[in-house]
Amino acid sequence: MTLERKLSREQIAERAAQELPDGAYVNLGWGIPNLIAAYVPEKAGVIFHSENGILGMGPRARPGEEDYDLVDAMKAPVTILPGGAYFSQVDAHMMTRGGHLDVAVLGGLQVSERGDLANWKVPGAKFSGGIGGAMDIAVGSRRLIITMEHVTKNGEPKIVKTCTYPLTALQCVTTIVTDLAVIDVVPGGLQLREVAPGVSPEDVQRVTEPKLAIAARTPEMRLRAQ
Amino acid sequence: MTLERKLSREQIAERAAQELPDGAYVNLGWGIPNLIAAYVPEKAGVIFHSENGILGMGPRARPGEEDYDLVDAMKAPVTILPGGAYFSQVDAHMMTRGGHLDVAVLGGLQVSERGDLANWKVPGAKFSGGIGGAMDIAVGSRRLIITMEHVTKNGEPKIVKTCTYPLTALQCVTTIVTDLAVIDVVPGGLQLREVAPGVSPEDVQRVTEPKLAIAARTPEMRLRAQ
Amino acid sequence: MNNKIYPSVDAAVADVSDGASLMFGGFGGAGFPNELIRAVGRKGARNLFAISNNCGTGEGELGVLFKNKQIRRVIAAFPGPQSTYFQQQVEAGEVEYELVPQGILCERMRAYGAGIPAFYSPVGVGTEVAQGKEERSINGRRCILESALGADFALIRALKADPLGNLIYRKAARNFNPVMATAAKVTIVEVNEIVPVGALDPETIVTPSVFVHRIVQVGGAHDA
Amino acid sequence: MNNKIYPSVDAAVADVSDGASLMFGGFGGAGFPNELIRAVGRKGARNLFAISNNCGTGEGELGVLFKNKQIRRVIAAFPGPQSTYFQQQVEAGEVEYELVPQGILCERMRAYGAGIPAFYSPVGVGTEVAQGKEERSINGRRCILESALGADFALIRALKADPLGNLIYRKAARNFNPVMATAAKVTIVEVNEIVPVGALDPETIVTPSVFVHRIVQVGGAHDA
Repeated sequence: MTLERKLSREQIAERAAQELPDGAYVNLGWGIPNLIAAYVPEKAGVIFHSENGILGMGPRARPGEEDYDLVDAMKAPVTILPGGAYFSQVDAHMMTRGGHLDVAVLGGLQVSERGDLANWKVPGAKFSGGIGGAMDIAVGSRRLIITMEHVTKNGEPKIVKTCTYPLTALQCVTTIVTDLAVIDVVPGGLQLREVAPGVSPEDVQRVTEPKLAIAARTPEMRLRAQ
Repeated sequence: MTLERKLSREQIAERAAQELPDGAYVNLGWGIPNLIAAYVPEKAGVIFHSENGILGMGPRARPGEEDYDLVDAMKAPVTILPGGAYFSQVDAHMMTRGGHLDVAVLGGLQVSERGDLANWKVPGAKFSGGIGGAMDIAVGSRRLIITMEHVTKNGEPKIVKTCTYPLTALQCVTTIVTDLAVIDVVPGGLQLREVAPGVSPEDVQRVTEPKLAIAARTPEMRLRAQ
Repeated sequence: MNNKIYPSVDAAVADVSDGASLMFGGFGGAGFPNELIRAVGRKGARNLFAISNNCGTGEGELGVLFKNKQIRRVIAAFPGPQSTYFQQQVEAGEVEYELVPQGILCERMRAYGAGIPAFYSPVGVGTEVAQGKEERSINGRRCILESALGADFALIRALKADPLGNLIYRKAARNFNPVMATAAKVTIVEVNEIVPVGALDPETIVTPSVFVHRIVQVGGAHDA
Repeated sequence: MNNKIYPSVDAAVADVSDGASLMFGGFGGAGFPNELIRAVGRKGARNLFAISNNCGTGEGELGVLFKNKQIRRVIAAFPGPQSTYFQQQVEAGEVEYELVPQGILCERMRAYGAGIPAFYSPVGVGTEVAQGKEERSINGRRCILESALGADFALIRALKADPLGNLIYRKAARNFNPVMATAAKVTIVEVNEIVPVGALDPETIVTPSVFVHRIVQVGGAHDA
C-alpha cells in the first residue's frame, strides 16, 4: 500500500532541501543527498562543502566543460561558485569532524531509535566501496539528516530499534527524511514531524520498527510537484 | 686564565655557522644564534626558518625599509629571500616538532652530560620572557646545537652533570659550541671535538663539570679573524 | 544569506560578556587585532580568560585589557619582557596564568578546531610544563597528554576578507590568526579591506569562510 | 645547495625497494602521481605497503601496482568499487588491508608530520574500526586512540614546483597531496611545470620546500 504512494528520490531530495537554513554550510553525501542541491534556491546562500577540499561547490559541469581536477567526492566533474575555496583533504575533514558544518545529509541503510546510523556496508558484502568520509561527517556535523527509502526492497523497516548493519556512528542522526515521512530523533526516541501527501501516521508506524511519538495532528509535506 | 682567551660572541657564531650543511633547513634562536646567519655564505643555500611562519628568511631589513608585518621571532624586521614562503604558526611548529628542520641552534643556560637543556628561565626569576618556541624546537630538530659562553659570569660551569635550572627538554642537544670548545654529546657522555685557539683540552676540562672524553690530539677551531 | 559584515568593532564585540574566553591573534607586533582589543576595552567586560602568545607590550596590544584589569586568567607561551601590567597583576595575585610551549599552544587550538579532544606530545616531558599531566610512553618515546583548547571568541586580524568571510593575511602577520579562527565559537576578524565575493582566488584563500563569523573593516595594520 | 630536481620518474624512485612503505596522493581521479606509480611498476619493487585513499580504478592509478602484484599490505579509506585487482587479491589472501575513516586517515598522516605520536578521536567509536583500539572517555565523550601514520616515501602530484621544492596545486587535485608531503621520509613530487626560484608568491605556496625532497617534471595531469 504505502509502496505505491511513496515519493520519488527527487521528491525526498526536495523535502530534505527545505531543512537547510539560509547561509548554511552543508555537506551532501552519495545517492539521494546528491540530488538536493538542485532544490536549493541560489538566494538562500547555502554553501556546499566537499570532503576532497572544496567549499562553495556549484552544480555539475556542463557537458564539454568538465575539468577533471575539479571533481566532487563522487568523482563527478563539478563547478565552483564565486567565494569558493580549495584546501587539502585534512583541512576538509577539520571542517567535518570539528563541528564547522551546519548540516550534513547522508544516505542511510539503517537508522536506530537512538539515532545510530549504518550507511556504509551491507552485512556479508565482500566489498563495499569503503568507509570514505562518512564516519567523520556523521560524528562532526552539527545536524545530520538521513535521506533514504523508508523500507528495503523486500519491505523491511530501515528505521529500527537497533542497527544490525555495520555502524557508521552512534547517536548522530538528527532527522530522517524518507519517501513516507520526516522524523526527528529526540530525547527518548523518534518524533514523527510530517507525512508524505496521502500517507497517514499509522501507515508510517506500520513500516517503522520502533514506536513513533505522534502528535494529535501531523502535517503533510509540502512539495512543488506531486 | 681561560676567561682572557675566550672567543667573542661573534666568533662563537662564526664557528657554529660551520656546523650548518649546505642546503640545510635551520632555525636560529635568541642571542648568539641570531648572529650566525651573517657567517653563512649565500651559495651554501641554507634556508632559515622562523617559528612565526617564515621559511627562507633573509637578513634584517635595512633602516628605512622595515616592514613590521615581516618580523622574525625576536620581533626584528627582517626580509624574505626568493623561494621563501609564509605560513601559520601551527604549520611553522609542524616543521619544528615534526623533525623537518635539519638543524636548530639555541642559546643555553645549562647543558647536562646527557644532553639535557635548560635555556628559558633562571631559577627564582619572577618572569622570564616565557617559554616561546624553545621546547618544540629542542624536541623536534634533527640536530640541536647550543651556543653559549662556557661559564657563567661568576665563572661557574654551564656544562654540568645535571641541570639545576628549569629544563627545556631532555636529551636533545647534539653539539655545544662555546668560547672555549666544540663538544659533542655522544653515547656515554661528552666528547671534546675542538678547542679555541690557544686553549688546551685541560683548560676546557677545568671549567666543565662532567668528565670530557679527550682524544690524543684535539684540533683548534679555524676562525676567520682571531 | 547571513550577513557577516559588522558596521564597527564595537558592534562586533557587543556580546563579549563578563567571564568570556577569548583568543587573540598576533605575534611579535604583527597581526594583532588591536582595534577589536580596544573595543573590548571600551565594552568593559571583566573577568576574561585570555589565550594569546604574549601578554601585551606596555599599554599596547593586550596591555590595554590588563591595564583595565579586565583579564583574570591567561594561557600564553611568551608573556614577553614588556608585559608590564600583566606582570604587576600576576605578582599582586590578580591574574592566574599558565605557560605553554608555543607549538603546543597552537597545536591545542588546532586540535579543538579539528575535533580532536586530546593528543600525546613529547614536548615538555620532564619539564615544569609536564606537571599534573598524564605521561605515557608511545613507541618508546615519553609523551604527555595535551587537551584541545577552544574559546568563546577568537579576535583576529587579516589583510582582506570577502563578505562570506574568506581571508588572506599579509606576510608574518598571519601567525596565530588562522588557527585561532578554527578554535572559537565566534570568530571575529578585523581587516584592512573587504573585497567583493569572487575577488579572492579560491586557490590562495588561507582561511575559508566557514571559520569566520563576523567581519569589520578597520584602518591599516599599524595605525595607532 | 641540494639539487632536488631529478631527470626522470625512474631516477626519482630508483631506491624504492622491496618492503618499502609508500603514500600515494590523489582522490576521485584528480591529483594522482600516475607517472611515479608507473615508474614504481617498472622498477618492480615488491611486498610494498601502500597508504592511499583508494585502491585503483581498473588498471589505472594504484591498479598498475596491484596488477603487477607488487603490493602486500594496504591502508585505505575507500578502496572503491572499481578496484578490481585489489579486490581479487584480497579474496585470494594475497593482500592484507585495513580500512580507515577518510578524515582519520589524513589526520594520522598530519599527526606524523607534526610530531604527534597519537591522538584521541570520537570517529569510529562503537563501529568495526574501533576494534582493537583503546577507548577512553574525554570530557564525557567516547574516543578511541589513533596513532600517527608515516611512510618511507610519499608519491604526490602538484601543478608547479620551484627548484627548492615549494609547491602549488590545481583545484581539487590538491586533496591528500599536501598532507602526505609532511608524513614521509622522502617526498617525491611529479609536477606539470618547474618554475624559477622566486616565481611562486610566498603568500600562496601550499607546500613549503622543507617538505619536498625530489621533483620531476612530467606531462599534464590527465595524459595517459
